[in-house]
Amino acid sequence: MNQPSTVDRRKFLGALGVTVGGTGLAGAGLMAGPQVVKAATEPAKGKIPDTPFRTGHMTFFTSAAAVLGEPSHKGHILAAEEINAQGGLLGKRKIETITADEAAGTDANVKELRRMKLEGKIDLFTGVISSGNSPALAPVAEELGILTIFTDGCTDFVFDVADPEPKYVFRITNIQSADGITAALGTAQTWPNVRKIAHIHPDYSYGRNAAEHFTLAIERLLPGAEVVSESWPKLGTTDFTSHITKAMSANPDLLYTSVWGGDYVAMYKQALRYGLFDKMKVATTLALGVAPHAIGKDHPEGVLSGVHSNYYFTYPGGDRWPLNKAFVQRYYKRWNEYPNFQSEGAYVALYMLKTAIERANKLAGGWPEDEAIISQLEGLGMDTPSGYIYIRPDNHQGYKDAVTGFSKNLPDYPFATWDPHRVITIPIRNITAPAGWAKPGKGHNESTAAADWIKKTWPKATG
Amino acid sequence: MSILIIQILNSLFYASVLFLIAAGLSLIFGVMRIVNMAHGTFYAVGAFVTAWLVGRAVALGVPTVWTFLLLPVGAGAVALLGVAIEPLLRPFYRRAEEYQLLVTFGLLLILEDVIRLLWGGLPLSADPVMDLLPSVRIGGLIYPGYNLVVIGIGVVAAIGLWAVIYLTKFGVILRATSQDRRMASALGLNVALVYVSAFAIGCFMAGLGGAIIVPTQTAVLGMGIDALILAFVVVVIGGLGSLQGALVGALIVSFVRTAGIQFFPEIELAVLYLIAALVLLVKPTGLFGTA
Amino acid sequence: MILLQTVDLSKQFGDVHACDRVNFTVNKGEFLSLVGSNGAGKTSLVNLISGHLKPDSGRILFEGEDVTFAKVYERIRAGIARSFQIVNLFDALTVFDNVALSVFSRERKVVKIAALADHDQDVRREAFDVLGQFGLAGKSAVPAGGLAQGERKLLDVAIAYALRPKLLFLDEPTSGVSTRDKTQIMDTVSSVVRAGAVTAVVIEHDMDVVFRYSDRIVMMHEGRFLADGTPEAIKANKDVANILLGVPLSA
Amino acid sequence: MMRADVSRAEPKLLLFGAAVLVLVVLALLPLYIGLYQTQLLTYGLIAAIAALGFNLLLGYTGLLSFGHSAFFGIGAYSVAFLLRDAGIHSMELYILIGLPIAALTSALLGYVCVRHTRIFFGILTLALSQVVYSLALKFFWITGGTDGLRVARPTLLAGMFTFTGGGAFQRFIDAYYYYVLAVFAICVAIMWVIVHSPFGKALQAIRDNETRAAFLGLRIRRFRWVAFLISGTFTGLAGILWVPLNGLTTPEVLYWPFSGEIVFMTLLGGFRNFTGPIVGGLLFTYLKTYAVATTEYWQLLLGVVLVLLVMLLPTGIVGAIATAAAKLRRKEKPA
Repeated sequence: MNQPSTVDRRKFLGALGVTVGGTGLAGAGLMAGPQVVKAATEPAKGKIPDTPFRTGHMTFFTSAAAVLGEPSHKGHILAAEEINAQGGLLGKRKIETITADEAAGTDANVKELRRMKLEGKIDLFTGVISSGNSPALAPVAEELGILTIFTDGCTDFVFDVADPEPKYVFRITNIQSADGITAALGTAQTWPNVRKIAHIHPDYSYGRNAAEHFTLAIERLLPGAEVVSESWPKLGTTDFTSHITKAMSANPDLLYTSVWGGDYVAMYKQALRYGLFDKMKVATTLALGVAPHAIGKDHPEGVLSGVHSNYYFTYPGGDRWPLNKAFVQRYYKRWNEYPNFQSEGAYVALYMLKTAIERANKLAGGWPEDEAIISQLEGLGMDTPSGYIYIRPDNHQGYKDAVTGFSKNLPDYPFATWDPHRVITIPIRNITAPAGWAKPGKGHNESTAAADWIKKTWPKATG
Repeated sequence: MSILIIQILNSLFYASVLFLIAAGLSLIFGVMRIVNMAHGTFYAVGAFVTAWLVGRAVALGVPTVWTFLLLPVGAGAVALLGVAIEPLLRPFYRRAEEYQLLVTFGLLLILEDVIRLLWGGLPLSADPVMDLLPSVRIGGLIYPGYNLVVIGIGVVAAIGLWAVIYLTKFGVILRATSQDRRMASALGLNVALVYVSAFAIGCFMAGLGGAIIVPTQTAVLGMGIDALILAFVVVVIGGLGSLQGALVGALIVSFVRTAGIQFFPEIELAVLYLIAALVLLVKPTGLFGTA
Repeated sequence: MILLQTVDLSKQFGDVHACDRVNFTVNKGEFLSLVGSNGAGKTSLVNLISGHLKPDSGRILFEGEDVTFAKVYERIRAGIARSFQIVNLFDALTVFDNVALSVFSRERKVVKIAALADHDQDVRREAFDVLGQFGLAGKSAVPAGGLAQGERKLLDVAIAYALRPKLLFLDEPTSGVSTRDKTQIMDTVSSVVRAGAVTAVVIEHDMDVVFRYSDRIVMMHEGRFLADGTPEAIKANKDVANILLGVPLSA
Repeated sequence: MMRADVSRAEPKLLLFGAAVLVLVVLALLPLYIGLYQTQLLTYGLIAAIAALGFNLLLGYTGLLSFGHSAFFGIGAYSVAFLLRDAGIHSMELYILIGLPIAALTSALLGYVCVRHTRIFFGILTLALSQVVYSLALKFFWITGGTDGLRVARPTLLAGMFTFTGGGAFQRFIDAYYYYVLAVFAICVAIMWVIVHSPFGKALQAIRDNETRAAFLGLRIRRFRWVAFLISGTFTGLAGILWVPLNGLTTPEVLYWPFSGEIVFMTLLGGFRNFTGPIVGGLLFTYLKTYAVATTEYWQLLLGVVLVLLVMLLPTGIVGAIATAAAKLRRKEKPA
């Protein structure tokens, strides 16, 4: 497509399928997919070894990132226990898990992954939260032939550049560029008059990506909007006061931030005391991404509270989507806390693997080779607690409809949650580059395929 | 305008905490001639202990007003830790500097993990304390009253320490010992005792720094390592072993840092280290150091 | 023939005159002793000339060249070397290396980085030769830290001597050793120095030693020269006697 | 504390024989240990090179640098830049271009740092190394910030060996181990000559007695500067070799605690012995790896080891063994 034209914003947002409300799975095709927790109906074909299936799970067990990352491990364990209760994979192989603390640093994580495979003899590598780590780990997994399903580490960079033709590496959560774009759509939808925007982002790939794609989308949705202040605290910062003051000094209409985990908790508390929330609107990509109980009741209402455009445990709510209700109940029963999107991602990852293994077994019998499992994972689609998820064969990336919401204090929970009536959902295909779109360095030099796609195809909105 | 005031207050807030840490480091060096690499971690311990105490107190239903009293308790705990650790260092006072650096570096590694062992890897917060005080209006903006208290504590600590060192008999003894250990013991001073108390005071300062900052932020692993390096910059600029130096150094570092975040974020840290290096070159003993 | 000459050389510490307008000459080939009570300024004078201290005023001429503000290494190259009152060795290095380093330094070979020190036969020969002259050849492989006091004293001189200086300052080469060692050390030192035709200036307290070995004796007191002459002349000098006996000066 | 025997002229033939033996053993090892152990050993050899360079300053010149992470990191980052911005893939070119860069930085920082000694030298090196660190941290678009820069496997020996496709990692490690071993052997030989050269002796003289050294006509500051330069360059070389093995470089290797680790390994082996840092570098690599793998509290473990080391074995493992051996010899033939 050539020069993007201009269209009316409402039409535009409509065309993008942005819907607000709590009514259900907008766009999520309730098409028949295997259901997550359905027990393996018929017995496995052929001879299955009963040696344990060893998985390595790497996530943040320490540091401020742990409040976001540790739930990944809990989701993984829950799924493993459920599967083992049914006798294990293909009814035979019990899932064993060894863990590693992602907080050790990227260099150490690379070393640890090699150790897990070469000494720990793992069959599956999973977890990984930080976008700083997945691009370093993906190539290692490929070269050592480790079947890998990242829970997160969702930067586009992994499958755009670091591992452009993935074989062994998959990723379950939504692609990162969707985060910034979702926040932008939420902003344009809710506060169309925003013009002056201040940014505060963690100084690494996630923050940079979130800033870039938000701005790209906003330029088209809210022409004339400008960045009036930028601040890049390093990941793990505890003192945001100077950054907050800097943002306020530009008196913007909106603060957009991708600060996450314990860092966000520290930041919103400090922002409260500096009266930031009274001075401007606030849009985030990951505010409620942490383990839900980590956000206090003191969190202001009406903040656009992203969950990595993946999942928040109250949505799809009630009985509209039994899968979620059941998952949340089981998770709460096991851990006495509510899941976050990492929990759901890690949980689903194991069940997708299970499904792929069973399908491969049906075809050939016996324990399937990694190659057979991989070919089943490619293109696999299924219903999960968060809705319908589909793994695109070309880039091994899991896609599900993007969601975000607004913070609200409900009596039902001892922490701030989503306003059940103001959940924004966007069909994922409308905010991500289609399959086969040129990757960076191949025909364009944008940082991501998504960025190039937006620049080339999105019109400018008016009104 | 009010923004400017707030940024200045931010800097003063940061300076008072940094001063507490650096002054302790400087005092210990001044008296014992030891550069304590674990000093930043004492600051972290102060933060964790305090956050933990406050957490327990709130859980036990203690009225939050009283949690204020837990700040000095947290600092005191660190002082006790210092008293317990100082004997460990004694064998090294006469040893080459590299050994002193290394043993305290080892201490740093140990304490970092002891913290993790005791309180786990998750951040601890103590914000009930902070919410005790209302915010104050500054122009159209508000500023946490608690932060003003912290600034106040910094000022009081500076004056107090100065008074102890320059007005009391104990101060005379401290200075005498720092001048010449042998002479001091010849004069019948109990050097061992002087050392313990100096080390304890140094630790108390660091602990207090951690105690007063934790309500405004959270206690996280590694906070000590970052703090140490900044404290180093402070004492290098001000002069190892000099109290005024620590004060001026802390102010310089804090204001440069704030300005850095506002105006030159890319080189915010680099500038600090360069200032330190520059001072070290022009005046190795720092702005206020004496040989 | 004059080798070294100082002109109104002065150095003050606070209000103490370590050297007060000192005019000091050393003639080629002589064995000169610098005497005087403690704090008379002997060592200060040597420190000024060797470059260990910077003078407040005055000039230092060595072979007619002004070396007043020359760097230490420049003076060494010019031919001024010294030993130290408190022995100053490289204790971790072997006796051999201690001396060899002087030779390397003098030969400008000390910057050699791609050659093994022990493989330089010329230096090796010379170092052993020097050690031999000082009777230390037997100890060449011992770390200098392991020597007896007397030997350390000798090695200290040997290190300076190995620089083949024209003018050699020896700061109390016999301090802190037994009387028997004293004579033995001084015999060795004086014979080596004379054999090598090196001009020597010795700071010494023991007057017997002084009178026995010196060609000329210079007496310092409170930063000034008090007497200057042959041993006989000095013996005859009353003030000297008084000072040595601790009697305050008349006039 | 124990006297240095660094300067004792060893019976060279025996020494040479021992060295060759060790080299042969190292060369045969990969046949008996697995892929993982081989790559770990490669890390170890690289650490040994870093420590070897570092010890020229600490052990031989008597200067404790707390900023050697800067040179390691600069070596590592120059490789990353050469790959990304110049599209260079050859290990030899990495070394040929990387070394001068490391040397230049060492020369610059050294020129400033050698104006001080003792604690001031330590702090100055620390401060300047952190300047480099903070730049790498903050200039995201150039350095990738905390993400660091990824480095693909280079070709070895001017393209004779390339590593792509299946099993590439295995093949790379098998070849790269010997590559590093060769460089390691060369470094050891060079360093051995340096410390036994007149220059090396002069450094030790300066370490033991600065004043007297000056009165041999040595220009102290220059010697320290050159020592600093060589030391930094060796550590930089270690950084260059480390990147392809690690696959990426992050500011972690520029942060001051990594300088602490270099000091640690050197002390572990013993900084008063030539072989000390080599042994230390290898040992530390295994110590840390298995500490990290076995306990969440590996820092505690390392800390305790370090403190005990400083208290009980101030001369390090090699130093202690040397002393013990000396005692034994004296027992055997009572003089």
